[in-house]
Amino acid sequence: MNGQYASLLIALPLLSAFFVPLIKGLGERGIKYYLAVITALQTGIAAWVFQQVYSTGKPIIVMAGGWKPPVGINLYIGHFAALFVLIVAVVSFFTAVFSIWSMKVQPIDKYAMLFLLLMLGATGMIATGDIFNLFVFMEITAISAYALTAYNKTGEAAEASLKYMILGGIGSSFFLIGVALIYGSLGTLNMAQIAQLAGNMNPTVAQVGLALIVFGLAVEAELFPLNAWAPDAYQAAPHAITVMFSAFVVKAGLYATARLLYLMQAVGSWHDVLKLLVAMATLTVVVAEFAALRQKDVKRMIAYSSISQVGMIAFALALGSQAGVDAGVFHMVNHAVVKALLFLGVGYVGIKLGGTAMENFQGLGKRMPLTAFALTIGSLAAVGIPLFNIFWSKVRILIAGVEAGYTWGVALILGASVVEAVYYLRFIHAMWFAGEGERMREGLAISLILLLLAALVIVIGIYPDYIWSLAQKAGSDIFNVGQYIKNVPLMEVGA
Amino acid sequence: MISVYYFGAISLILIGLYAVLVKKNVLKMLIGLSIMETGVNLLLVSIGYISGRSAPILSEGIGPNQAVDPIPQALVLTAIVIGVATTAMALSVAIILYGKYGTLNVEEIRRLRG
Amino acid sequence: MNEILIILFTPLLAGVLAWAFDFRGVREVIGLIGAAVPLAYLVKLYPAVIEKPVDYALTVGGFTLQFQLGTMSWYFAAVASLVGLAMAFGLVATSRSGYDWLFALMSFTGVLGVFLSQDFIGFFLLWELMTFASFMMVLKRNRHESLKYFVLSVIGAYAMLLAIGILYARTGALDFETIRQALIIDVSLGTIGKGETILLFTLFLTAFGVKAGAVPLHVWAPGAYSETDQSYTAFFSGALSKAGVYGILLIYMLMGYKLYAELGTFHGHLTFAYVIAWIGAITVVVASFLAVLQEDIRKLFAYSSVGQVGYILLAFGVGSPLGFAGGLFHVLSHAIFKGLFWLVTAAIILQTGRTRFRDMGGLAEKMPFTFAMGLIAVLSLAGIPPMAGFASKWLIYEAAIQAHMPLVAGAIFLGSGLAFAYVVRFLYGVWFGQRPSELEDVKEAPLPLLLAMTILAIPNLVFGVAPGVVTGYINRILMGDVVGGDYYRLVTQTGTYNALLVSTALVIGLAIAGLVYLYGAKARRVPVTDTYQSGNPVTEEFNLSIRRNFYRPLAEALEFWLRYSWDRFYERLAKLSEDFADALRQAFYNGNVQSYSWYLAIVLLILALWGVL
Amino acid sequence: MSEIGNDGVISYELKEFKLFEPLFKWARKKSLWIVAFCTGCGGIEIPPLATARYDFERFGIMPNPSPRMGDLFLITGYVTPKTLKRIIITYEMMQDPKYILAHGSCPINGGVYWDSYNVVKQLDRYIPVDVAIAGCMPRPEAVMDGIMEMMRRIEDGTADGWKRYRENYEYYRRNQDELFGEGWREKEARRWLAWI
Amino acid sequence: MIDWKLILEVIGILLYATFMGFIFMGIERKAMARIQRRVGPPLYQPIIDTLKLLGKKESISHGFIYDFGPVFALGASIAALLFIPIANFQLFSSNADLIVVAYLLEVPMLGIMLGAMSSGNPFSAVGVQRGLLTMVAMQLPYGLALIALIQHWGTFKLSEIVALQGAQGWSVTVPALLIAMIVFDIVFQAMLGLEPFDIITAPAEISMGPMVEYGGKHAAILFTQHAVQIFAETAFFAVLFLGGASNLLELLIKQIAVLFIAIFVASIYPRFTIDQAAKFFWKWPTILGIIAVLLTV
Repeated sequence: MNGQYASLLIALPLLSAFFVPLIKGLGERGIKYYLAVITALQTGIAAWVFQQVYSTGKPIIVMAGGWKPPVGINLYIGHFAALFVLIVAVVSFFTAVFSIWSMKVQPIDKYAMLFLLLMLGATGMIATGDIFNLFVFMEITAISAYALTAYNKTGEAAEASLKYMILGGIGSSFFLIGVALIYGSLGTLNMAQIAQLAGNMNPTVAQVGLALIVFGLAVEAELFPLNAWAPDAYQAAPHAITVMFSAFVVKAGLYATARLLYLMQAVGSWHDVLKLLVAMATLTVVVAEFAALRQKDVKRMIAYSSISQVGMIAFALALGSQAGVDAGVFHMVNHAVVKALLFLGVGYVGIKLGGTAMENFQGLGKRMPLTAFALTIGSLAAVGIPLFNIFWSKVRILIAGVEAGYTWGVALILGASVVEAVYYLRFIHAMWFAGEGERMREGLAISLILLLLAALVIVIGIYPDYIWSLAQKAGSDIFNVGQYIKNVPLMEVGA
Repeated sequence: MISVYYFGAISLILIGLYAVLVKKNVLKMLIGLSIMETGVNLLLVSIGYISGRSAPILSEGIGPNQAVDPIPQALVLTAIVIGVATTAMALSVAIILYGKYGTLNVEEIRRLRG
Repeated sequence: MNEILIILFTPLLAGVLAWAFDFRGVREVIGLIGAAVPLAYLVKLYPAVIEKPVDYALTVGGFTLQFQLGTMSWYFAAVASLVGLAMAFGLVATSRSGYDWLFALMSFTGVLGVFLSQDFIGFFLLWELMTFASFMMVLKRNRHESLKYFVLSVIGAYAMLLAIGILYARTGALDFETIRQALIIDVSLGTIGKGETILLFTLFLTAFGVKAGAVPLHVWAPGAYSETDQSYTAFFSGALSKAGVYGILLIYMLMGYKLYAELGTFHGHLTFAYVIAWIGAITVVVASFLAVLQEDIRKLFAYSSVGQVGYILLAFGVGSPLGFAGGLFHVLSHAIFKGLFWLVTAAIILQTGRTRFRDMGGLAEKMPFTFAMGLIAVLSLAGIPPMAGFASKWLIYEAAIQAHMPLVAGAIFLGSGLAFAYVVRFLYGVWFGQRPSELEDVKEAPLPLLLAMTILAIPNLVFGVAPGVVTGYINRILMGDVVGGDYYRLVTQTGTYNALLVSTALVIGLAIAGLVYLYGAKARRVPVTDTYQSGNPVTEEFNLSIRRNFYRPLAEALEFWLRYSWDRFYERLAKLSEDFADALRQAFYNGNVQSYSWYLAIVLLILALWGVL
Repeated sequence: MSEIGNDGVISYELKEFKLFEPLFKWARKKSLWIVAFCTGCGGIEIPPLATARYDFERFGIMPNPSPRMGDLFLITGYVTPKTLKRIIITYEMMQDPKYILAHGSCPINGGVYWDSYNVVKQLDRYIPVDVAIAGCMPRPEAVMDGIMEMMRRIEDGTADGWKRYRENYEYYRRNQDELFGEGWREKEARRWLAWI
Repeated sequence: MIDWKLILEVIGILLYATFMGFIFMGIERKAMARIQRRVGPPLYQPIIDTLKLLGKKESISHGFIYDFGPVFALGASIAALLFIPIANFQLFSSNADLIVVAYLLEVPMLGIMLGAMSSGNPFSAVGVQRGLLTMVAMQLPYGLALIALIQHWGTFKLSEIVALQGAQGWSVTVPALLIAMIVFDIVFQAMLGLEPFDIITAPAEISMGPMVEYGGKHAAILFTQHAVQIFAETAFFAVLFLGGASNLLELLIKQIAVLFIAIFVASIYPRFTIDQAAKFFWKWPTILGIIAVLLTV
C-alpha cells in the first residue's frame, strides 16, 4: 500500500532530530541550512500526502508494526490531518528560513533538535488515531515547547517557561487521568473503537472522563481561565518559535479537543460539556481582546489577539453543528496564515530595530515600508475587513453561532471584535501616520515570505471558494464520526 | 468496582495539587507536581489490576487470563519517563530562575504580567 | 449581465490602479474614468431598468451574492454616482496622493454595492468595505476622530450581522426575496415572537441609524466629515449617508408587514414608523441647533448634513406614499446641495488654508464663481422656492401634515428656520464683510474643482424649476401616481406647487425692482472703511465684522440644553470601558504562577461540582 | 462715475430729474429726516418739538439714526473741534440734498464762548450752514419757525448748502486742515485703536 | 395664449397693493401719533418719504451684492404677493399653496440680510444676527399655527381655505383656531417688526439695524418692499383666519383691523432683547401652538 510513505511524516523529523548532534561539526550555518532542508523535505511529503488524500477522497491509515488498530497504534490521516500536516510543514519551513537569519543565541544544534521535535509533536498529535499516543505526542510538543520558551536564557524566558511547565504539567496529568478512566471502562485506547463503545459506558465515569480529557486539552488549547501561561510564553519565546506556537501548536490542541469531543457524542451529558466549552470560548475571546487593548508591547498584543482568535475557533468547534465545525476549520486555516504573517513581521522588526515595544513601530511605514505593508495587510485581515480572508470565516462562525442558538455569545464576540478593531487600527495609525525615520534596507528572503503570505491572505479573501471546499471536507472528517469508524479497519477483539 | 487503590491514587493527586497551590517555593511546587504525577501513574496501574492474578509476565504457568491487564502497565512506563523528562526540564529552568532572579519565591518571579 | 459587475467594481479597480501608478497625471485620469464609468452605464441601462430589473448572481466562498438593478436601486445608484463624479473632479484638484484615490473609489464601490445587492451577505460585505474605506480616508488625518467613527459604525455593522444571523436562523435564507416571503408567512406562523421582532428592529435601526447619523449615534459625523479631504466629504456626506437611509427603506420592504403585525399602530400611525419619524425629527432639531452654534466651517456643514438626513428619516417615518416620495426626492436634493456645499468648502480651504470663520471674510470679490455656486447651494438648502431643496422639503411638509403628525411637522419648521440661520451665517462668515489682510492674494479655485461644482449646481436649478421630472421617476419607484402634475407642477391631494410659475413670478418681481433701482442716482462704489461708526473715522485695522460666535444670544438662550452633550457622554463611556479592560487585565494576568494554578483548581472544582449535580 | 479727484476731493455727476423736479422738491420739503446727532446744549431742545404740543412730525419730520438716510443736520449749540471732526464725517456721509440748521448763536459767532480757545467761532467756515436760528438756545417756537424757513428755502431752491460745499470744497477742506492739521482722520482713528 | 386679463389684474393689484401698503405704514405712524395725542403725519407720508429717498441726487454702494440685496427682497415680496388670493382676484394662487406662500414671505428677509451683510458695517451685522434669531425663534410657533389651520381645514390651497371659511364660517370661530390665531398674531407682530419685536431695526441701539448703510434709492426700494410686505402679510392673515374677502373693500377693512391690533400692541410694549424674545417665543406661543395643534388633529 503506497500509503505507508505517510509514516515518513513522523519518522523523518524524529530521525533528523537525533541526527543533528552528529553533524554538529558542520558549524552553525550548516545546521541552520540542514534544518531548512529537512523542513522542505517534510513539506514535500506532506504536499504529496495532501494531494493523494484529497484526490482519492479516502484517508490513509498507517498501522504501526502492521498490527490491526485496536491492538496496534494507527495513524489516521484523513482530510483534516492531511490539510493541517501540510500547514504545519509549510509554517515550519518558513520559520526555519526565518531562523536562519534571526537565530543568534548559541547552542544552535539544541535549537534545531527542539525545533524538529516540536514539529514532530504537532504532526503526531494531528495524525494519531490512538488517545494514549495522542498523550505521548502532546507531551513531546509540550516538553520541546517548554525548552524552546526558555531558549533565550533571559530571566523572563525562564519565568515564562516555568509557568508553562507547571500549568502544562497539571493539565497533562489530568488528561492522563481522563485517559485512564476511559481505558478503565472501555478497555480500548483506539479512537474509532471508543466512538463505537462510548454509548454503553456508565454515565458518571464517562462524564468525568470526558470532562477531564477536555480540561487537559483545554490547557493546551488556551481556553479562558487556563490560558494564563500563553501570553508570557508567546512573548518570551524566540520570534521564530512564537510563529510556530500560534500557527499550529495551539491548533493541534484544539483539533485534539474537537476530535475527542465529537468521538464521545454518545455520552449522556455531551451537550452540557458543549455549553461549558462555548461559555469558556466566548470568555476567552472577550478577556483576551480586552487584555490586548492597552498593550505597550506589540508582540504581546498580537499574542492576545491570537489567543482571542483561537477562542473564536473553539467557540465554532464547540457549537455542535456541521456548519460550526466547517467554519471553525476554515478559521483555523485563515488564522494560521494571518498569525504567521503578523508574528514573522513583528519578529523581523523586533530583531532589526531591537525589541518589539510600540515605539519601534512608530513610523515603520517610512523605515521599512515592505514589512509595514505586510503587517498592515495582516492586521486588517485580523480585524475582519472584507476582501481579506478572516472576514469570510468570521461571518460563517457568527452565523453558525446564531443558528446554534448562542445569540448572546455571538453578541459578546462581536463586541470583543470591535475592541480588536480599535487596537489594530491604532497599530496601523502608529505605523503609517506617526513618527519619522529614513528608509532601511530590508532582507530579501524575509520580505519575500512576508509578501507571499500577504498575497495568500488577499487571494483567499477575494476567492475563498477553494479553501472553503477544503475546510468543508476537513470539517466533515471531524464531524461525522460514523464515517471515521468505517474508515478504520477494526480487528474484532473481545472488549 | 472501586478498589482501595483508587483512594490512595486520588489522595496522592490531591496532595500534589495542594503543594502546587499553596507552597511559595518553586522547588516545592515542582515536588508537588511530581507527587501528582506519581498519583496519576498509581491510578493508571490500579485500573489494570484484576484481583487475584499475577504480574503479566508470560511464562509457562501464566496465560493471558491468569495475568493482570498488561496495557496500563505499559502506559505507566511511558508516563513515568515523561514525568522524569518534565521534572528534569523544570529543575534546570528553576536553576536559571534562581540565577537571574536571585530568589525562588513564586511571588517575586512576576516580571511578565498584565 | 455583467454590466452590473462593471458598474460595481470599476471604481475599486480604478482605485487600486491609481494607487499603484501614483504619478501626477496618470492617477487623476484613471480615477476620473473609474468614477465616470458607473454613471455612464447607469444611464445606458435606464431604458432596460424601466421595464424589468436587471439581475446578476455571483458565488463567492460558498455564498451566492445576488445583485439587482431595480428602479429604486437605480435611483440611489444614480445619485451616488453623480456625487461620485463630482467628487472625482474635486479630488483632481485637492488630493496629492494615490492613497486618497484608492480609498475614495473603494468607498464608491462599497456604496454602489450596498444599493445594488439583493442578499444580506453581499450587503454586509460591501457595507463593511464602504465603512473601512471611508475610515481610512479619515485615519490619515486624525486618529481620534477616525477611531470614534470606526467604532460606532463597526458597532452598527456588527448589530446588523447579528440581525442577519437571527434572520438566517429563523428563515434559513439570506437573500431579500425569500426573507420577505418568509416574514410575511411568518406573521401567521408566529415563529419569530414580538420580543425578537423588536430586537431585530432595534438592531437594524442602530446599524442604519449610525450610518445615517440619527441623533444618539451622530457623534462621529462632525469629526469624520471635517477631518478628511473636503472634496471626498462631498461624497462622504452626499452618498454614504444615503446608505443608512436606504437601509431604513430596506426595513420597510423586508419587515414592514411583520413589524406592523407585531407592533400594531399608535394613533393611526405604524408604531415602528412613528419611532423612525420621531428619531428623524429629533435629529433635525438637535443637529440644526448645534450647526448654528459652530465656529468651524466644516463642523457647521457636518451638523447640517446630519440634520438634513434627519429630514429624510422623518419623511420615511411618516410612512405614507407621499412621505416616501418626499424622502426619496430629498435624498437627491440633499446629495446635490450638500455635495455642492462641501465642494465650495474644499475650494475655500484649498485657496485660503483656513477653516475657522474668524480668519475668513470678504472672499466674494476674490472667488466670484465659487461664491455664485455657494449662493445656489445656500438657496437650495434654505429651501428658497425656485430650488430643488424647496421642492423636496415641500413634499415632506405635505406628507407630514397630511399624515396628522403635527409635532413632527413643527420640528421641520424649526429645522428649516435654523437651516436658514446657519446658511446665512456661512454667507456672512466667509463671503461678506471686511477681508483680513492675509487673504488679499486669494485666487479663484482651480478648474477641476469649478467643474465639479457646476456638475452639482446644474441639477439644483434644473430639478428646482422642473421637479416633475424627479417625481415622475419616483412615481415609477413607488408604483403608483403618488405625486401628480407634469414637469413643472407638483400636485398632491391637498396642495399644488407650480415651480415654473413661482420662478417667473420671482423674475417679474426682480425686473420691477431692477427698474426702480435703475431709475435712481448712479451708485458710486465706496471702500469698506467709509461706513457709519457714529461719526468716528475708521481705518483698515478696525474689526468691522462679527465673525466669532455670531449667534451668542442663541447660545445664551439655549444655555440650559447645551450643558449636556452626546459627545462627552461617548468619550466618558469609551474611557470607562478602556479602564475596565485595563483593570481586568491587571487583575487576571498578574504574573504569579500560583494564582494561575488556582484558576486551574477553580475550573476543576467547577467540573467536580457540575459532575456531582 | 466716482473717482478720487485731486487730494481726496470726490467728484461725480449728480442725478438731474428733469421731469419730476417740482414733485421731488415738494417731497423733500414735506419729509425732512433729522440725523440723530446732538451737539452742545441745544440737544435737549429737540425732543419737545416731537411732543404733542409742537409735533414736527406733522410736517413729515422724523428723527433718523442713520446719516445715509438723513437730510436735515441740526447743529444745536457750541461746536468744539472734537465734535466738529464727527460732524464733518457724518455730514460727508449724508446723501446729497442735505441741509444744515444751526441753532443758537454759538455756531454763528461763538456766542457766549466768543473768547474760548476750544470753540469753533464761525461754523460756516467749515461746513455750509443753510439756516441759523438766533438766541442762546432758541425756544421751540423759534426752532419751528427755523424749520419753516428751511422748508421755504427748499421750496424755492435757495437751500443749497450742499451745492456750496461741493463747489468750493477746497475752501472748506483748507479751513478744516488748518484747524485739525493734515490727515487728521487717520490720526484720530489710530487714537481709538488702543481700545478696540 | 397670453391671458391679458390676468396680466392686467396683476399690474392693477401690484399698484393697489403698493399704494395701500404705504397707506398702512402711514396709518401705523398716524395711529401711534394719535395714541400719543399728537397730530401725526398725513396718511400718505410714507409715499412722500419714498419719493424723497428716490429723489436723492447721489447714492453709494458697497458692492454688487449690496445692490442685489434690496432688489431681490422687493422682487421676492412682489412674487409672494402674487400667490395670495386678494379678494376676488385669484392671481396665481391656484398654482401654489400655504407652504409656498409662507416660504415666499420669508425670502425677502434673505434679500435684506444679503445686502446688510455685504455693507460691512458692524451695526448691520448685529442687525442681521438679530433678524435671523427672531426669524428662528418665531418659526416654531408660526409653523404650529399654520399646521393647526391646515389640519382643521384638511387642505393646503388658500383658495379652498377661503371657500371652506365662506361655507363653514371664519376660522376664528373655531376655538382651536382661535388659539392658533393668537399665536399667529404674536408671530405677525415679529414679522412686521413692530414694537415688542423691533429688535431687528432697533433705532436707538444699533441705528436702524441692517438698514444703517442704506440711503437714497436703496432705502426707497426697501421702503416699497416693506409696504408690499405689510400688504401681503395682512392679506395672508385675513385669508387664513378672517375668511378672505369677496371684494377689495372687505379685505381692506379686515387688513386695517389686523393692523390696528398690531399697532395697539406696538404702542404699549417696550422692546424685548433678542434672547428674551427667543425664550418668550419658545415658551408661551409654542405651548399655545401645541395645544391648538393637538386640538385639531
